[in-house]
Amino acid sequence: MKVLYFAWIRERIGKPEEEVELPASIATVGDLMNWLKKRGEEYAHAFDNPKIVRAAIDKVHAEPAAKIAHAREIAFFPPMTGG
Amino acid sequence: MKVLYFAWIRERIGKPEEEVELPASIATVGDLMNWLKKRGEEYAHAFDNPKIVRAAIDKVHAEPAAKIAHAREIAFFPPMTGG
Amino acid sequence: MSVRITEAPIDVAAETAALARGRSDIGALVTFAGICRGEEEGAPIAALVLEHYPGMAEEEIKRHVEEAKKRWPLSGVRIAHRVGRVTPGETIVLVAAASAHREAAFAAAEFLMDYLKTRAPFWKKVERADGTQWVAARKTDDAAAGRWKKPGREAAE
Amino acid sequence: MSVRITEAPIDVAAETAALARGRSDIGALVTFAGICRGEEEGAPIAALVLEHYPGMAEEEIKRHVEEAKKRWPLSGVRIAHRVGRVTPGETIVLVAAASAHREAAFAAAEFLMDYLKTRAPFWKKVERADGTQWVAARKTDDAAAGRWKKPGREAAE
Repeated sequence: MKVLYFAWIRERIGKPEEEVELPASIATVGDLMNWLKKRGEEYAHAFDNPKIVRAAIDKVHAEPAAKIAHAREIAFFPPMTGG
Repeated sequence: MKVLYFAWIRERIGKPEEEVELPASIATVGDLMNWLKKRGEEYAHAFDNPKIVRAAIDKVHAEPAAKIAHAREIAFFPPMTGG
Repeated sequence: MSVRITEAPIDVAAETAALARGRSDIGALVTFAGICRGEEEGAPIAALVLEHYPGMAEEEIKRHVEEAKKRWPLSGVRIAHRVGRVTPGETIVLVAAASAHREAAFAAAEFLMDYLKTRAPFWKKVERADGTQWVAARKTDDAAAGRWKKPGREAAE
Repeated sequence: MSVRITEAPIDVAAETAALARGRSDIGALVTFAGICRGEEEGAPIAALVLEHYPGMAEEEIKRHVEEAKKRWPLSGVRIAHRVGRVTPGETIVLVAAASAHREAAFAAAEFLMDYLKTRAPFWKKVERADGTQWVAARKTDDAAAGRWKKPGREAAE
């Protein structure tokens, strides 16, 4: 599965995207975030305040409880500041 | 005193403005409208529905009860349709 | 602040450029252009002919611009209104409001348009192939102007 | 409907002209331009650098344009959003909404801007002489977007 990072989440993790092999236990966006968080200091830093992290499944906004089965790409990013 | 007419009120009366000598009994915008109404058929036609006629004293919107003493010009016109 | 009544076509781009020129504090610019449509009440029109009360029209608009500046933090306001004959596709009125933030710019532009429609002394006549007719005032315009009588209006209402 | 994300400067006049070209049913055109200010939080800035999520940004904006078209009778909508480095005075975002009447054009432009601010995947970084900093989301933007969740919104509210 492809995981993308944007803005300061991308900067903290140090890469814009990566391919990950997920254990079968990872069912939701929230599960994925918790799993990523344990991958190292840079991830822990990026997700240190999970409440403000937003996510999208296949380019559509998704809540932490959203199921990620069959997703092609999951993105994590801070609150948006466009416009 | 100068009286001005606009839009279909001007067209019905047949002139854009005129000087009038008012009797002392004419104190308000409403009095003036009633007085003008009696000046002829064209005026009666212009003011046949006084409720929709708007007025201004010296270029400021005025209610029928507004006093016209010391005014330089009074204007009568239909509801506005600009913008 | 610039309020202009003109018989010449309104150049929207030039008006808005004038508002922003040399300013670095403008974060939001809202522009409203009222355009002459090719049809009124389902039938084609040749033109609109606009009459105004010279002197009062400018003063009345300026009074409302002053009121808008009291209500919202505005960096600038520019209004231009056509009079005379206006053909379909041409701009009848332009209201541009600039502010640091969008809420103020949107609110001020709407406020000014609502008041222009109901309080500024302009009258439109429709010109068609078979004659002319004065445009009747819309009741919804009075209602739209009336909503500003409430004290203030917050962005998050 | 046109939704564009671009690294090149946005030509507001050209965008709005494209919206009105060849149409005679447009009576109201509301344009919002979000402009890069020369200061943020009281200190001068050199530029804003905008990042976006390619693909999602366009789709998310288009979804909101479709929603706006369901809510209001619109003749056309045009949106352009800059990405990359934007300097003070340049337009960051342009939203133009056209309709037969002004209420729909104003409401749609505001609705689209409120959603763009809170739901479209763009992120701004401030570039100053002494470094860069990500812009924090404004709480008032969430409140502004939230008001559209009420069913409908009437012109005379």
